[in-house]
Order: sequence, then C-alpha cells, then structure tokens
Amino acid sequence: MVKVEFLGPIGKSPVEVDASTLADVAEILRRDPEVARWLEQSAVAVNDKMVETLDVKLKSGDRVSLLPPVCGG
Amino acid sequence: MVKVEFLGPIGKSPVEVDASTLADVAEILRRDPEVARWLEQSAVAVNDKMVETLDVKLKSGDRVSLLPPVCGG
Amino acid sequence: MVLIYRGPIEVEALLSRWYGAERNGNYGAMVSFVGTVREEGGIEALSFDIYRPLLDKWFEGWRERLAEKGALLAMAHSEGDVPVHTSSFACAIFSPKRRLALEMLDAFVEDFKANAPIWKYDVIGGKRIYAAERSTPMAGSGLLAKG
Amino acid sequence: MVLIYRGPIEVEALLSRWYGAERNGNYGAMVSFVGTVREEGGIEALSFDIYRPLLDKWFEGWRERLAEKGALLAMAHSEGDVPVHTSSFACAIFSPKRRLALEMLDAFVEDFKANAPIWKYDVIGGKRIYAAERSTPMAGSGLLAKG
Repeated sequence: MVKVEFLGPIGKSPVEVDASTLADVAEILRRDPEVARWLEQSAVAVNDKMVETLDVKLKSGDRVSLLPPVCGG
Repeated sequence: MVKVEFLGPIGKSPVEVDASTLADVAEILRRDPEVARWLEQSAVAVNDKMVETLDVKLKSGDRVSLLPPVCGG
Repeated sequence: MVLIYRGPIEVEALLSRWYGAERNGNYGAMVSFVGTVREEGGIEALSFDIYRPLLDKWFEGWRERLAEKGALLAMAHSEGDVPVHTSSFACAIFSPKRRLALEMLDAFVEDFKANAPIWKYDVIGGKRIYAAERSTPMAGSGLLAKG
Repeated sequence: MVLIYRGPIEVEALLSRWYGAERNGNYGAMVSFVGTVREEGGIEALSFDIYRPLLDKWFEGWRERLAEKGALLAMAHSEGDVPVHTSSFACAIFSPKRRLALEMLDAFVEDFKANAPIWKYDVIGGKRIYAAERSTPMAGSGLLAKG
C-alpha cells in the first residue's frame, strides 16, 4: 500500500491506497471531492522528492505528499 | 579672512587666506606644492555645503573645506 | 538546516548569534532580512505550517549554491502562531562582497516565497484562516489533475 | 544623525536596539548590512577619519528620500582604529516592502562609498597608511584645479 498525505490547509488525514504508479494515485484522488479541488493547484512529492511526471513507479511503503499553494515569511 | 581646512589624509593644519571668491582660494592653493597635488582629486565645501563653481562669493569668517577621495565602510 | 521556532523568532538573540558565529569567518559583509507580522486586516497573528523534510532539502540546495560563490546562508522560520509585531522569518548571507550578498538575498527570498513548503494562515477571532489569495502554487503544481 | 562609534561598532547591541525600536513601527521588513574588517594585506586594523557635519547632511538627505517612500533608514560608522574581524559600518532599512528595502540598501551603500566624507587608512606595523587606491574622488572633485 502507498501512503498519501495532505499537507498544510488541505487538512485531511493520510490515506493508504493501492497504486503502482503516480497515475493510479491521481485517478483515485480525483474521485474524492474533498481532495479533487486541491489537485489543480498542488505540487507532488514522492518520498520527499518533488516529482513532475505521472509515470513515477510506486512500491508498497512509498509516501506521496500533496503540497498546496505556499506562502512563507 | 577665509579659513581653509584640509580634511582626512591631506594632513595639513588650517590656513587663513585673503579671498573674495573661491577662484581666489584656488589661485592661492595652487601655489602651495604640498596642497596643489590634492586639488585635482578633491571636492570642495563652503561652510559645510558642497559647491561646484569657482564663482562662489566669500566673506570674512567663511570656511572652505577640501575633501580628498573617500572610502567609508 | 533551517532553524525552526515554535512561535515568534527571538530576533535579537538570533542576529547576535549569527553575527558572533560568522564575524571570525573573514566574510566582510553580512546582509540580513527580518520579516515582522504587520498589523493589518484585523489579524491577531499569522500562523504557519511547515513541512520540514522538504524545507530542509530546499534550503540545503540554496546553501550549496551560495557556498560555491564563497557565501554562507542562514535562515530561521516560525511554526504555529506569530502575533502582530513579532517576527516569523529571518535570513542572513555572509559574503566577501556586499553587492553579491544583496543580489543573492533577493533571489533567495523570491524563491522562498514561491517554493518553500510553508503554509500561512491569518488568525482572526482565534480562528485560523488559510491565506489562499496570497499563496503561490509550487513549481509543477497540477500534476495529479492531469490525464 | 549617523551614530558614530570610537573604535569598533558593538554590532549585537546595535542590531538589537534597531530591531527593538522599530518592530512596533509596523514596517514588515528590516534589511540590514554590516561591514566587518577582513584580514588581508597584512593589516592589523582599518582606521577612519570622518567629517561629521557633512556626513550628517549627506545622511539626512538619504533619510528624507527614504521617508518619502515610507521607509526608515539608520546608520552607524566607526572613527579611529577598527581591528580585523570587528565591524566599522552598519546600516538598516525598515520598510513595508522587502524588495524596495533591498534596492534602497544597495543604492544607499553605493552612494555611501562614493560620497560619504569618510577616509580610510590601513594600519600596518602600527602605522596609518591612507588607502588611496581604494578611495573615490567625490562628485565635483577637481574644482580648485580649474581656471
């Protein structure tokens, strides 16, 4: 299982999903209305590394993080 | 009499000169070899106000300051 | 590593510490920036969430980039509530050259605003409200909305 | 007015004082610069002469220019000997906007180098040697050589 965590203001507890690529994760999250509205404006990290393609392979124990718009300072 | 003071590294004590314009002061100072070599690279203030012309009128008690190249910081 | 304060930064102690630690490093120039919470829009405080693992990675990238230019970078940020007129962000660059330090500080803070994984909330009437309209989507946002 | 120190600036106390005095001014951004004497060329110290009346006039001109933009300027400088690894120059700008503060700091220090009536000497073997080759003629120099 892959763990998906929602950072900052998304304010949702982590979920475990069955996914072998990031594209699978995208498909699952698009079905959750509470999360779907954040997808357009969120960046994504896998195991704390920023990713820019849906082709990323995932294995059990991997961690996917959703990062909504930021504002430090 | 007009007082002429030599700031920073010129290292010369003030002198009193008889002058009615800054052009008079220039003429007097050009005759002093110790001072002459600083004139090309020095700016001038009259009564603590920077001046940019030799036409400045002077009266007794006025103070002319020579400011050689600076380097603060 | 980014220095994280729970609540406001103790700016006086921090600047003293940075200056004291680096003045023997023969750098010549120290340029620092401190961001203080302004009283505006009826807020009592700002509040911050930080995702530390990515913040540290992002910061170490900048530290290395500056080290290649002979400069040293330091940064502190608050987590949780930071009342108005107290400070949430501080950074300093130590460099042999002032101009370089100022330029790098500007570029660093610019990228910080766009890509440091920190989320800001206004605190009004004791409630924490996400500062959505002042926030910036990070580079690569929207990936999971595709396909 | 410029704060003049006889010898090195007490940087920690000065930055604390500036920060403490201005953090309630609702400025949002404090950008500061500290110049520390580097160990190079076999010097023991730098030494400075200052012509205070003109330095204060020059500084007040800048202070007013920045006040028109809603920013506050503070500056300190040393007179006399400043040993290596101690500091001779510090300035800070308080502003609602960081970018503006950084740009103004750069412009201010640039003009400071060219037009503040301060003279620098290297101290080597106890002797004070005018730093002629690092010095800049002020605007309007050469007037008395004309005619």
